[in-house]
Amino acid sequence: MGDREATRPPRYVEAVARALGDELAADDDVVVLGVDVGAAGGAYGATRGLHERFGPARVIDTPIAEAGVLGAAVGAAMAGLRPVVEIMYMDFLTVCLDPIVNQAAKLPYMTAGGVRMPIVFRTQTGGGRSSGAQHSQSLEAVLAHVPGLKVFLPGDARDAYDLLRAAVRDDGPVVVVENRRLYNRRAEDFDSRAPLPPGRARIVRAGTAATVVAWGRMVDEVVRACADDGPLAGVDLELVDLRTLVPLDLETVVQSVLKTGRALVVHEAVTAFGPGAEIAARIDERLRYDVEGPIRRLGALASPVPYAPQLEAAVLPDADGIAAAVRALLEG
Amino acid sequence: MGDREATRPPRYVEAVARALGDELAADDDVVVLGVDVGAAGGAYGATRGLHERFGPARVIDTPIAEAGVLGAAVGAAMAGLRPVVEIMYMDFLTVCLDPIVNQAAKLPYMTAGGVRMPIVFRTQTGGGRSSGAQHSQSLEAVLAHVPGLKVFLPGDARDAYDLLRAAVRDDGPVVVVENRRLYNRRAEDFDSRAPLPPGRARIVRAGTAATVVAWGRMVDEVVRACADDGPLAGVDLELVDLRTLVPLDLETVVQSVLKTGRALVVHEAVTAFGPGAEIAARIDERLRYDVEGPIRRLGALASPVPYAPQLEAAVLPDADGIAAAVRALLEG
Amino acid sequence: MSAELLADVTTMARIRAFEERVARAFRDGRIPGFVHVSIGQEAVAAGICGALERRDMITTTHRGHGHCLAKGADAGAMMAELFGRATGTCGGKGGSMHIADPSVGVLGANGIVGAGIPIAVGAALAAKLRRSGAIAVAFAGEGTVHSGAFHEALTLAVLWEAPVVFVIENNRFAEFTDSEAMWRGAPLLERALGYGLAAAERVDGNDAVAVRGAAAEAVAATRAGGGPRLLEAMTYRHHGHYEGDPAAYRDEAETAAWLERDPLEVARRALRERGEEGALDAARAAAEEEMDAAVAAALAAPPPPLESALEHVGG
Amino acid sequence: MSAELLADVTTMARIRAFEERVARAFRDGRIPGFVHVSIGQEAVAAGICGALERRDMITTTHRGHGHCLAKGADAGAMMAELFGRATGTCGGKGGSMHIADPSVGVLGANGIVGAGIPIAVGAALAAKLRRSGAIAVAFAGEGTVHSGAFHEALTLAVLWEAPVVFVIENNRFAEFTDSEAMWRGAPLLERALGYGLAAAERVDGNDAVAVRGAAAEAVAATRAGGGPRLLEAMTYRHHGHYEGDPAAYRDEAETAAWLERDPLEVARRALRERGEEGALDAARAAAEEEMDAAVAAALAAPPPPLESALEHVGG
Ligand SMILES: Cc1ncc(C[n+]2csc(CCOP(=O)(O)OP(=O)(O)O)c2C)c(N)n1
Ligand SMILES: Cc1ncc(C[n+]2csc(CCOP(=O)(O)OP(=O)(O)O)c2C)c(N)n1
Ligand SMILES: [Mg+2]
Ligand SMILES: [Mg+2]
Repeated sequence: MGDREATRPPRYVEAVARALGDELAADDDVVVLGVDVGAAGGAYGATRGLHERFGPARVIDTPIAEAGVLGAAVGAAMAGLRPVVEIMYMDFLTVCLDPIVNQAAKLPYMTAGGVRMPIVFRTQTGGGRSSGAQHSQSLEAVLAHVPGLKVFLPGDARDAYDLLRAAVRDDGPVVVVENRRLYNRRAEDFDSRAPLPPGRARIVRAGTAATVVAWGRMVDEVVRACADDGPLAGVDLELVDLRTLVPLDLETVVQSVLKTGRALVVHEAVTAFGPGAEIAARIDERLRYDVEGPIRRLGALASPVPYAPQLEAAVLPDADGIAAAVRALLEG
Repeated sequence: MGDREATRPPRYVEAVARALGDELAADDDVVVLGVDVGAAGGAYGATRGLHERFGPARVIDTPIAEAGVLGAAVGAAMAGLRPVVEIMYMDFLTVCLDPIVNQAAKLPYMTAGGVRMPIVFRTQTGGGRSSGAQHSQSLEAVLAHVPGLKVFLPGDARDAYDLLRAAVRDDGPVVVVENRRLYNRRAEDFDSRAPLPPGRARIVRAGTAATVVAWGRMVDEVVRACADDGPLAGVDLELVDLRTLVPLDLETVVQSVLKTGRALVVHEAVTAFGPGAEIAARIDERLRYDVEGPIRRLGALASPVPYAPQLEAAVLPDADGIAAAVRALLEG
Repeated sequence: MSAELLADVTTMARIRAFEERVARAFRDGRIPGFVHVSIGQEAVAAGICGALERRDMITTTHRGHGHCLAKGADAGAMMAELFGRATGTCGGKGGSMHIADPSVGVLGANGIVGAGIPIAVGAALAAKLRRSGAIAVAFAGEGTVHSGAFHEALTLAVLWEAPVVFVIENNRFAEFTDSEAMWRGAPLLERALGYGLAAAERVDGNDAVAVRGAAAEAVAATRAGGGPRLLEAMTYRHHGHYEGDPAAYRDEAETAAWLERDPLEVARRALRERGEEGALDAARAAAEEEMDAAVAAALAAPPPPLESALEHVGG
Repeated sequence: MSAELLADVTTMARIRAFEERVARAFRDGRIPGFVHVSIGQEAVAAGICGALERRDMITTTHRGHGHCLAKGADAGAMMAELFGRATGTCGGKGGSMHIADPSVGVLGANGIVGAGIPIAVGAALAAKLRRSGAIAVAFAGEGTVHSGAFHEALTLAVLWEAPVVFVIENNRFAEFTDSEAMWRGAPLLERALGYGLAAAERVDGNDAVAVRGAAAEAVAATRAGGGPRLLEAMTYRHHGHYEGDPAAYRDEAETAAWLERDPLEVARRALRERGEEGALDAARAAAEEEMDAAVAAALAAPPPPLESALEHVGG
């Protein structure tokens, strides 16, 4: 701890808090709202220290009334604030979807640009720890399907910081989907890596054998699979971290697949009608006559997320599942 | 009117009311709930006559409190009723998604079959009539992405009747998505056509040039495009009405595409991250090395649905747009 | 007082003339989609918005034309919007249910029942935090109070001491349902006070003088930091829920009684007492002219350019 | 009365012993996920569910173990569920937050705050329409009353005259937030009556005798067709929000005072007055044994078969 700790790059969750702190400091119109984001510093510490630093008028603890809070945030955004509102678990979108989907996403359009909508919906997902069926869903496909919403899914601390700051600066609505299983991770290159804007994918690992497209925690699972002691050690994969689903950097994906000739999209969301279908279909639409190899998807199986660790592991993708899918891809 | 009217096959909306009436008559546990489903007979007449016939205890007018009503319907289903609850417009799912997604879809699973969930969520969509951005959305992809939900989308009066009855008989949760622009249409073969179960697609039109996969009102648009005076007159299309997205009859689609060599999925939902992506990806996964031709999608453009008729027509797919897409498909 | 009454009469006359033309144009197939007009409820819009300043903000409902006009939206641009023209307040992309004019504080009508209420609370919170001096008004129908949105919005408004006034237009019906049939328990005012609102008052929504009086008081108190409050305005819509609804679910005698109390006629009596009866006819005549011109301009206006369909997606 | 007290003491002792083992097993890494225990709140579960019949139904919350046990769920199967075993009440697929046993009327815990309340209303409606004679109880925390779900559920219950009793366990905190800090306006009971509930009563939630008395009355009245009603049980959780939460946000003196009023100790005093003090120690000893066996059985039970992961999807 102490000095050592202070000079280490921040953990993902600290990067979130830092981004919020920097935005709150830079712009009086930024406010943070949500259940327990204030004095408690957030259920996972993502707002730690902000309440003390910026006070209860700007870092606002709310009752458990998410639909109302999000609706109010929409109104506040139209009236000049830049609210960052937290939905504690992505699963809770079901109780507060209207302000996101029917209001924030549509009002700038329905008013032909008459209103700005500088609002950020922060939420987090992260299966694999027996959180149960109502605390484990990855619902980014639902959001990406709604025109007017941007969807950011930072896969490490660096992106957690950069994408959140970009989201707060955006004059339109952005949903930022964090991953609680990354909250304690540090990006060792936090200080050296150049920030990338939203809409730009990142080649995490260059390779020629096949392209894997991922985001969020699955980026990390692929990296683990490719590690020297991982099940894909020695396989020359190219790994693309999409970082944002909307806007979507299809070009980087396409260039990669042109090079490798095959593609696998990996996500924690359910495969069926999931986000990977769009990526796969877009790749095929662009490259049907240019690449030979298969385009495949790996996501969660079609069940609610079960509680028991063995069952959950059977349902969610992980490094081993990725390895198996990649091998099938290389053979296919 | 009179005799003539009585012997004609029912309109789509009458087929809905008939299915509900038949189920209410057959089983005392069936109840119908929703805003204005009672004395008023529904905003579009889909429950006309039921209140008089079965009384206010079984055809229940509710306040505008959809989340509560749907939650109550979930409880009622667990306690022995078979509720059919109406969400007046599909867009309103945003205010009542939790009972569908986190409760009804998951409770049978979370209890390992300990509860039955015989519940039907009836709703309707139907763009193209300047209903505005909050009354025009086709959100079936959102539902189909949630394991545990079945999703039925009847494309004509015959299916409106058959699929709704099947939904009420189902011991799991089913969302039935009607289309208000079909409500006045009759299926002339209503009495002669054999009922098909859910999970079985229907070949509406056999052909060899290309496969078009559709559901809901888009089936009708394709038929119109193929009519003698339509923009695709003379093109030998095969048209597959999926009828239900969950369960999905991929086999019928695959057999058709094997035959025709190319496929277009058409839907009223937004293309991006839409339901067509899943169908397209599944076709490619199954047939990548078996068919040469392209697999394409046609859905709504990526904007909220605009109000002005010209803009709305520019955004939503229609017979002309389908014709253009089919021509591109045949050339591709 | 007289200046205010004259202003409100002018507003009411304008709303009436506007709505009558909307209803006619809809019947004639010139306005697409569906429209909900506020004929019979003009005094609420006029009295409430009359008490507001330009910087103040409102959110309204599917039945929002009157509120928008009263708050200062341009009638010509509104009419053009309903006709789906490029010159509309929303460039033809919003329509009746999404009509808005943020430049005069109209944050939008809404197609989702209840959705506007928390939006107004948030706008009020922003005004408070930014010390703009503005307040917000949330218009909602009586059918809306059972929704979670109403409950959560009132809870937050009180907790945040947000400068917002909730105006419940009680026109007795929610679509085709008699709202009395859905009501149990204590009356709205009592419940509203239970949330900790500073005040809750019922007012004759067909009497512009009464509405304006209550509104002026509520707005001033709220602006002065007195906390959020609620007004329940008792009124009636002369037409059906939407144009085309024959409203057969209503009692004819009741409707007749309410027509007797047409807010314009109530205003006439008030003007008469002040010896200014002529003002109403003058206002109506002027409004007829203004709204005829609005219709003509809308008819003459071009449709939105096709490329606008993909503009302003997400901001 | 004495038989009931003895029954409730037995229930409380069982809940305490169950929860203590859950907390320990979680600390030891034998229970995955997160768990919210109800230590300190046992009298509410015992008194309420003690007044229910087997056919009656309950919905509960993330803090639901006690309610389930009190309603008759098997402790062994529950423990196995928390351990994620095949023999669990939900075959290991639900877990703590979704524990359920429909065979004894437990329609489920819930991970979504507020979601269980309308579910109970609907279960009650079904009981009424099917004339089963059953009633339903919705358990919820005080932090839940601001949610739209609470508002809509109460509205529907009254409208439908559904035989449901709402039990609000007021343990002062919602996660890390003092619920007083989020409260404005009238107290809960007053607001509840505003919805038209037949009755609303506050009860000492740490006194099993008081809870049972109020519950018996409420349940009987509701079953007799007297309409829905609400009980607010004042209580306190001894542990943090979830296991692992040090609960540093609480006042130590307050916590100490509540520990003094541990429901088991309150029950001891009541037993003593009746000359039956020994019953508590006997109950606790029996419970320790029962729950040790439950843990042992859970530990010995197999994990769920992998194929069960794809069973029961959608019914
Ligand atoms: C969430 C939601 N549910 C239902 C509807 C359909 N709907 C539109 S207006 C309306 C009635 C509203 O009644 P009230 O609030 O009294 O307003 P009024 O029409 O009387 O002005 C309903 C049910 C909707 N638009 N949104
Ligand atoms: C819709 C929703 N919002 C937030 C949460 C996170 N959460 C879980 S428990 C809880 C506090 C509940 O407080 P209370 O109702 O008083 O119950 P208690 O924990 O005190 O028993 C919160 C905010 C949730 N599970 N669901
Ligand atoms: Mg009304
Ligand atoms: Mg609590």
